[in-house]
Amino acid sequence: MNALLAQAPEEMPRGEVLANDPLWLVLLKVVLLFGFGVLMTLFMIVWERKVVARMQHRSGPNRVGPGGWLQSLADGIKLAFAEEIIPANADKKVYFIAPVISTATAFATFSVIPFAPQVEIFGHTTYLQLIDIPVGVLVVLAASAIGVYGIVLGGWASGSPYPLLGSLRSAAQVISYEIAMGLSLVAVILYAQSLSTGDIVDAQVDGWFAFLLLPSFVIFLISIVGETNRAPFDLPEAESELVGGFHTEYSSLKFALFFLAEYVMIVSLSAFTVTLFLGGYMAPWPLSMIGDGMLNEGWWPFLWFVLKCLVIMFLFIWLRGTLPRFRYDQFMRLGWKVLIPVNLAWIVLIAGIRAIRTDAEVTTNQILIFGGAVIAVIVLLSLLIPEKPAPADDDRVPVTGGDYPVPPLDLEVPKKPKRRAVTGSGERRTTPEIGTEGRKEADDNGNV
Amino acid sequence: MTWLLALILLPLVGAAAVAGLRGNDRLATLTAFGFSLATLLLVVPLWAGYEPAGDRMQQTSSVEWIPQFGIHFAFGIDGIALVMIAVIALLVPLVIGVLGVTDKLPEGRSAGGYLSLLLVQQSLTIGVFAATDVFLFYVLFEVMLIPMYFLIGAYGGPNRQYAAVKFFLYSFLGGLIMLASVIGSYVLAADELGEGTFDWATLVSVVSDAPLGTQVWLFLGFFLAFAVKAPLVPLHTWLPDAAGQAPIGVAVVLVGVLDKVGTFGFLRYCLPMFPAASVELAPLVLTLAVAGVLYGSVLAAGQQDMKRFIAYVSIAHFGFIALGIFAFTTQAQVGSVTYMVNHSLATGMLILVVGMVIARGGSSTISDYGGMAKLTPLLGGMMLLAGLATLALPGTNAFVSEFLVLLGAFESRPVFAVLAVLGMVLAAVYVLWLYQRVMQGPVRGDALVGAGGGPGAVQAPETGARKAIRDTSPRELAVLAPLIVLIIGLGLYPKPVVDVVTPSVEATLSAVQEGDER
Amino acid sequence: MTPEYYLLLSALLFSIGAVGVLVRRNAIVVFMCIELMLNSVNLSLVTFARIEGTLDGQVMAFFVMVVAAAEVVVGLAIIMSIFRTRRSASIDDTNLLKY
Amino acid sequence: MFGAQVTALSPPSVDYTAILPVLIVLGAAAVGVLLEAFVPRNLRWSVQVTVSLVALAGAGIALGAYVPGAPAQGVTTMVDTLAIDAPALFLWGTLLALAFAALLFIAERTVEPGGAFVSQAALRGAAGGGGSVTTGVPGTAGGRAGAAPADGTRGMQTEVFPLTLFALGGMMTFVAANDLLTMFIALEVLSLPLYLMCGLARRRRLLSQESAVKYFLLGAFASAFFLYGVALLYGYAGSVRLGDIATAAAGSDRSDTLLFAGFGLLVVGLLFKGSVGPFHAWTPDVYQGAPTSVTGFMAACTKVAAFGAMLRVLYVGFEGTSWEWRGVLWAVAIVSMAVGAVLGLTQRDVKRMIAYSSIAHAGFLVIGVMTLSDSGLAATMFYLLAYGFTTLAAFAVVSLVRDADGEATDLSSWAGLAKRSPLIAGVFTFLLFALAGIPLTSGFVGKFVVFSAALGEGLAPLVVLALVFSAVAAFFYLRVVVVMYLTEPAAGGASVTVPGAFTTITIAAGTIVTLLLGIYPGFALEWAGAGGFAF
Amino acid sequence: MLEAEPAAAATDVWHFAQEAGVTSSVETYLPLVLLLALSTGFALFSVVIAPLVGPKRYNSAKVEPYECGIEASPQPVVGGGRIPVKFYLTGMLFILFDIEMVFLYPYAVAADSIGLFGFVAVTIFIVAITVPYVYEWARGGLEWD
Repeated sequence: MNALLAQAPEEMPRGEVLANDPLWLVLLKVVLLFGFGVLMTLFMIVWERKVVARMQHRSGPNRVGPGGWLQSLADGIKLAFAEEIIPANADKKVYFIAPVISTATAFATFSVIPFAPQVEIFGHTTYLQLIDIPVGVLVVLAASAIGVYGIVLGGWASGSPYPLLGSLRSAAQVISYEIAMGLSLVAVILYAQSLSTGDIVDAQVDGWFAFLLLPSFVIFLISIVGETNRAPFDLPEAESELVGGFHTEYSSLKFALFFLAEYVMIVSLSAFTVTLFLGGYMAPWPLSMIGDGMLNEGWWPFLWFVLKCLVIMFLFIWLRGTLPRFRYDQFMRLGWKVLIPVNLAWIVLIAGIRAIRTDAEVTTNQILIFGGAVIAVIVLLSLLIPEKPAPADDDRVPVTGGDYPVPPLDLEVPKKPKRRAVTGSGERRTTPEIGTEGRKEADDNGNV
Repeated sequence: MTWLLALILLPLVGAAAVAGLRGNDRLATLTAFGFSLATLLLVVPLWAGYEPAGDRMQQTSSVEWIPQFGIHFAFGIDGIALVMIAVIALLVPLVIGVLGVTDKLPEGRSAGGYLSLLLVQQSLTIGVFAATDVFLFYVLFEVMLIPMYFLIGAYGGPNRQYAAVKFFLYSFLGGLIMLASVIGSYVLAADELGEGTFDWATLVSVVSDAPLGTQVWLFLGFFLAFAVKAPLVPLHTWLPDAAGQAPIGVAVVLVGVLDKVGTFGFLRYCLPMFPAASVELAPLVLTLAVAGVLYGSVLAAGQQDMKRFIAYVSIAHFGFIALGIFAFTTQAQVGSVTYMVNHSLATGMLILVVGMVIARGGSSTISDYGGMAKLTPLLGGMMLLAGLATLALPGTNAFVSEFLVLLGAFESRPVFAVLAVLGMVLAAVYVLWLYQRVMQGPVRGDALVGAGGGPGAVQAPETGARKAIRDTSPRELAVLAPLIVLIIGLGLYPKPVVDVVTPSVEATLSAVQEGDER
Repeated sequence: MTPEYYLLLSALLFSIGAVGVLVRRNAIVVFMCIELMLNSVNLSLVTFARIEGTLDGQVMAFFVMVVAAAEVVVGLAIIMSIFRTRRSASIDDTNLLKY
Repeated sequence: MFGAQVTALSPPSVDYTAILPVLIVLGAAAVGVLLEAFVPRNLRWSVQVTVSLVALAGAGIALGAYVPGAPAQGVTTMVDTLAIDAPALFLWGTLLALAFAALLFIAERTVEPGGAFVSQAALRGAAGGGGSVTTGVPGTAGGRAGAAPADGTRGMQTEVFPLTLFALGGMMTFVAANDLLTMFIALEVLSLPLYLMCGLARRRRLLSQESAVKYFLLGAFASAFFLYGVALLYGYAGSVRLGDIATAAAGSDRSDTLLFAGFGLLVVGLLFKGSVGPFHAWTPDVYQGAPTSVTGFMAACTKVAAFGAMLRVLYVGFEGTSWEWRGVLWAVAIVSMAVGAVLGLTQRDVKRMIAYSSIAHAGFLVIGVMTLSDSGLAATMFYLLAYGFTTLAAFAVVSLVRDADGEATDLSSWAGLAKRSPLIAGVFTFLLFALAGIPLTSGFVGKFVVFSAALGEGLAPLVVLALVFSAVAAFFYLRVVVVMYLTEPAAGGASVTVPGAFTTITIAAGTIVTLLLGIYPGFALEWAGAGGFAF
Repeated sequence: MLEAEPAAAATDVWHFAQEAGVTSSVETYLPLVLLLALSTGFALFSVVIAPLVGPKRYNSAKVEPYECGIEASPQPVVGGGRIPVKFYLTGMLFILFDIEMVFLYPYAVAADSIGLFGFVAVTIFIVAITVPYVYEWARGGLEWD
């Protein structure tokens, strides 16, 4: 960041530049962003199908449009004219609002992504970025978190078990992986010294964070896959277990909206990844050498940015094509017992190094010793943790209550007092109030 | 270690000793009796060592207790305290003496508990009379309730719980209000002297200078507590219940000594500390006092229960004592103080005798008796004597005091005096009427005749056997004897008590006067 | 846009929450009302921080968030336990004690 | 972006020796959680008890070591968020002593087989489906089945020990907090564990859980008020430091609306915690429903903490504006005393009765707080010390009186208790007398010092009212005594379980302290009067 | 550690924020609002339009909850107990760590200016968070069976 200030001392901060945008420009950007999202979605759907098909030695969609590239568009239009079915015992309002939430928030994530540095648009100098606020990263996190509401509410409002379970799963998994994701951001922020996406990109002029903070990068990748409910983490819509998952009961355009939201989310999170770890719009290393960074001027960076995004998106597709779906417990274990602890350890490590570097003048090997010590501590700590409590220990808190999957609701309870009353005659002499208390018990339980 | 401290501690030791012997009633009684006799003996040097002409407080001793508030364990006696201490020291052994013969505890209760409580009561009461630190006085004043509460509540008659709780709450409330005044006087002193103290003498000197308004409030606080203790109408209602339900011995201590703490408090605290207020509020107090006299004697007429009867008569007498105290003349106050003593003796004896009657008849209802003197002439005589003493026949001790009170009251407050005389006459009449109803005439009444009576009740008068109801046993006579002696003796030669008391009373009065002149 | 409006809004939210606590009978709803109150406080804290031109208020808002979160955890645990025991989250059904 | 520009901040100075006791307690609590995780269950109880007690003792030693050398006017540390001054030290000592006794009481396992707290199996039943009656409410089901809990486990949930320590740590911070934010955090730190502890009773699960829910909802409600008060005061003074608020109020050029609205809301929160006056609604239910040991801990320590904080807030923050709010506190004090004394008369349940008595006592304490004088400060703190030990011991005794169905708290089953076990009855009578404020007990001295301070400040009418109400309250204490001594034992009444060593120590400690402070209060008064607040 | 931050420095941060042009006023967020409005409008439009353009052929089987043809179980979530506690627990744990993040971000931003002290403080903070995490792990709170 200091580097940035050094190279461009007179440059106005992005915040002000963007604040100076005239309204028409803002509107233009908004429309463009929206279009970008939709286009990328349409493109990615087809691309995904083609790539996966290739991986499976099929040819994939090739009828509609040139090379079948309009397939997804056709599907969308078809969906628009499909009959929509609203389950009888759905909670109508929520049922309708859920897909809207998902979609809106998915698009909102684009707002803080810097697609390119200063460019000229119709003679007006600006950044290719909607807004640059000091808490840009949080906007993305917030949007992706709110997006979950769409899924949860949708599943809940369908009034049907499969969607409910699907939505619960997706909620659980999204929040679980959001932690991993958020924690891996800490490292980035620590090095960028800012929460603003623009500054984060600028901070990567001398080295992408993907190399500098490899562990964070890896964890981030894994967790965005979980965050987007994509294979191999697509448990909320695990066809084999939950039919369609949270959107089982959705049809026609509302289904399409969920679909759209999911893919827009993928696109935007890829863009986010690029911004955080892959140097954003900056030209990759060999190219950046050409003509002392002429490729980092004007509209070039937008190209690099899109390419990088495509790489990440291809990664998504690749994973789906390659990996089988996780079992839910494995998936949760990965999230809670691997990603989070590693992340914490990593944060402590780099924070320590950085703190020592800035605070006390120390040599590198001292840092290494310190880091080694920290790692050792973490390792020892993790050794302390038992992998699984011994089954003999009948003392562990039975958090799941052992009732998963769920028993039917209408299970007959109040038989108990009757049985007591029958046998009660024997016990009455000892404890007279048993029978009556037993009955009272039953209504204490809210007349089960 | 002054005699006084010994006198306070000895009963406590006795209580501890007796409490040990729960199982063996007889041994417990003997031990307790021994201790109480020893206490009584200790009074002799105390009395002997007291020079009436000497300091206001004698036998003083003081130990620091709570330095932050200038509180001390300070004891000391003046004449008034001395005579009261003497009275309780005398009454307790007598009370213990009648235990088991006259006084039957409810079944299932051991004498040990009763006696130890009684001894604790004695020690606390002595402490209350002897305390010269206001805080200490308050503490003992309140703690004194607890043993009495248990004595009534655990060993009393059928309705004892109600009586005990009523007694406790009345006195406790009064005490708490007094606490406010105690603290108030302390705060006054603290503002005056810089650092606060509870020393009686100091407080008197400081508080008596306070402006009238303050004095009145503080006075009322003390007065209320004492008025509850020495039941002045309308705060008297606990006494008939308590005295009626308490066992005979406890009733003797209660009416004989405990209630005197109230009148004692008037003399020791209300008058010297708040002279102006006392003078200011004297009419009120006197009205209450006279009202008490009339009310007590009138209600006494209606009573069916002998103990309640005595209680009401005592209410009348207490009104009379208060009258004497607030008449602000030397005679009247000397009269009152001596009357406190004599009333204890006379009423104590009356209660004891009544107890003996009840023990024989198995009933405390007056109408259950009649012509008892025929069966028990001696007891009849005792009752007559006690009755005469209560109504202050010339020749009995009470006469002197009552005469002095009236004399004193007449010069200052003739109207009240006249009314009071009226009440006293009434009371006297009722006492005689009681005697007449119980003892005179043909033998009648369920207690003595027929099915209603106890195991030893006689059949109809014409069939002879009259053995069942015995006359007073030697032990009972022995118990009554000292009282008789004192009643007659002090009646003929009251000088010792009067001499001891007079200087203290004069000191009190002078304090009032100069306090009032300021 | 003057900060006073934010203060008014937060006061309004707070009152809504308070009223909700008093009138609603479902434990979860009551609980949510309490959360509403806490968050309205956050709003006013941040507003005051803006007025004062210091960051203290915002820092406080952080702490309040933490506390609110802790309350959520504890509260959910308690409500859930009784809920599982008696199958109802209505305060009126908790009738063993006088409310 | 911000960071690079800001000149490196100087780390705040922390006076570690001063706050060592708190650090020890909280650290021990954290350690306790880890122990829960790793110690095998059969050892857990003993290990936890040992650790907790050692921690408390250690904290006490640290405190004792610090006090002699402590600066007279106290120190404020951690950027003035904590003020360790004479009152704070006294209250810390009180809290530690009370907590030690309470912890022993909590750890008792012989009176209720396996301890008064829900056993693991019971928990599993409760957490698990809750489908059937028996697993849904194991405690109640067990409660019916006589002395032994139905689930048969002797295990007890040892989480209660760390919870207790956390609560204690919160209390200690609470009384030393020098700014309102810290105070709020401390308030939550002390409340949240208590909410949970209330719900852990082994017997009568429903009662216990309901009390927990009520306590939680009302408590959270109150703390929200407290917080809003903090916010308004921040808006008024631009700082939440009590001293700054005082200075801001002194130079009053700002809108007093913020000040007094904030103050009102703040005090409501505090009064709630102290179960004062009109904000007492939770007290009887929670006291009755919670496990008796927890109730004892709450009744003793929470009151100390709440009033300690109230003292600090009023003395440091709002002394200047006292004439504005005293009237309100007058009303509060009167209401509290009236409610406690009058409603107490109608109670048939001993625990509820003591709860109402605690409300009445809160009223007396408010009087002490209102004095705003050094003597009042000392008096109030002494009262807290005395009351804490008395009430703790009282609850410990209550936990001993049991019948087939667990604790027999209904008054009727106490009839003639003195016959069956004169000792316990005597102790309880003594404690009741102490609560009633009869001389030679700490309760009397407490009342005396508080009232004399109040009279010194010219609160005479309040004092008289207080005396009247304490006479009224004496009636229901006396009723218990009557029931125990003067009535014949009821058939199938309760009997007194022989207490284990722990409860015995608790009762003994409580009784001895009550007696000691009643007979020789000098030293405690001296310590309480050691000095004023630092800010 | 944030509360340990002296007010003076806090104001520094504030002023710097001001002159750095980080005007966190409402206007700054206008574009975001616009974007949200656009996407919401689009979504709402399609939600509304769908029933109008689509065909309607009523069939009672269609509107039943889809459970692979088996007879439908009662309405979920009512009556309680249908949702495994596990999910609540995950939610609580999430809150725990979410709060941790909330504190780590400001630290990360200001890390360089508060240096070693800040690092120590945040380490203590992380450890404090880790304690209950370890507890839950060891007591099986993280097991999905």
